[in-house]
Amino acid sequence: MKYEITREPLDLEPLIEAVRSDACGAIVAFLGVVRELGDGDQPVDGLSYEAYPEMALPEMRAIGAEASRKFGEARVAIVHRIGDLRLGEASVAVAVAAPHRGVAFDACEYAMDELKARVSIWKKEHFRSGEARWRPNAAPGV
Amino acid sequence: MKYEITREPLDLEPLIEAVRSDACGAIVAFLGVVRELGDGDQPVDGLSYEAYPEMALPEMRAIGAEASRKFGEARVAIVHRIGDLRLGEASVAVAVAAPHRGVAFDACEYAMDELKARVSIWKKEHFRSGEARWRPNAAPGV
Amino acid sequence: MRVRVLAFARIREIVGSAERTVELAEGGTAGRVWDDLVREFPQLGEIERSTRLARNGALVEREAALHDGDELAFMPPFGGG
Amino acid sequence: MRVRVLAFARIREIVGSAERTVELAEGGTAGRVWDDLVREFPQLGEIERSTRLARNGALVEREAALHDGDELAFMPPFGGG
Repeated sequence: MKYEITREPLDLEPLIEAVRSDACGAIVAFLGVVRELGDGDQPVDGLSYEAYPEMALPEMRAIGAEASRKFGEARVAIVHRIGDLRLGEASVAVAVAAPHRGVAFDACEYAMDELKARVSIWKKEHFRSGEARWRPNAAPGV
Repeated sequence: MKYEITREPLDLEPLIEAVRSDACGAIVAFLGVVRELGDGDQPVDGLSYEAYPEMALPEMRAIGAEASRKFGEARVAIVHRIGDLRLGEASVAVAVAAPHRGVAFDACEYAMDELKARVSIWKKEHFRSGEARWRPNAAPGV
Repeated sequence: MRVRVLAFARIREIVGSAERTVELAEGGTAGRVWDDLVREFPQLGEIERSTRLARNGALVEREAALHDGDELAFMPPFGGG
Repeated sequence: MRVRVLAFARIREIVGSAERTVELAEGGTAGRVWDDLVREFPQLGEIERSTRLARNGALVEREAALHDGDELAFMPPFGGG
């Protein structure tokens, strides 16, 4: 439906518009947001994201198509932001529309799990202390 | 955080603003939307919702508090629209913020399941044929 | 004593109004008010089994005692969401 | 033959640039290019086990053969989301 890697702040509305249809009674949206305590539990000022878009975008599309196939009729949109993000800003937005809510929740969660495992995007944590560190995602199931 | 029954069109943004916090890295939002084929698989023109707000609102708050307790630190907002809704319009919006996404998805799905089972709101389906019918929610697990 | 009776959705449509005030003798129960209503609107009999009763905003059984000024609601199965 | 080499995240920082072009003999593999890079930047040795290789946008093993004009990417574990 809509797959993008962008340097601009994320907006959920256009994603929801991209997935909605008369057949869909449920829309589930996910926003990943920069939080104060990063994965490492050291106070974070911001994050920076870097992507290999030529590889990341096709993978995002593949994940959306899989989610659609696995969770019948789900319509999926995924946008990831790159560049420097401050506390509270959204790094990723996923929207899923489906006839029923169970399917929409499952497809949205699936898309996020797969995105973290398979999409060629990297995150650097900038700590309040001034230090910085590349932070890989935890292995699936951890 | 924010619990309302309203006759106005629903907007996700203020709900997301109501639940976000520096400690939360994940926001999950749900929109229930009027779809063409209602639960009864007859083409629907629109729905009308009716509430007993003095009973529904405290129950919505209770569900939010339970979700927060069960799924550690989740912040929950629930708004339900009543009155006449056309195809594509949203009847209910739920937003959940939590430190991690698993918790946010679980809390949002929990809130919707409980809302359907416990909140004193009723829905009438208006079919394209001109007929209309009050439509109860399916029993949990059906 | 006087009790305010609220009817919702299908029940409201059968009864023809969302709200009425009823007089009943001390010691009256929620079930008693419902039975009177079914007598007046026999069509309610069809949905009796699925109807829920609430007194002052909390679900109660038919046996629940009423007091002057109580608000009693008759509710079909919920359909929110 | 000539191959375009892309380095990301920590690898990019160690190498000091996001992109370079390398010359290598016919029959060269992805692993061969990586080994040359580790020789030039020994710090890469620490993260060798977790580094993934992609040829023209698809993950490949070290043994993958390269062809003139290929794009070869060296990638640390992903951190998107």
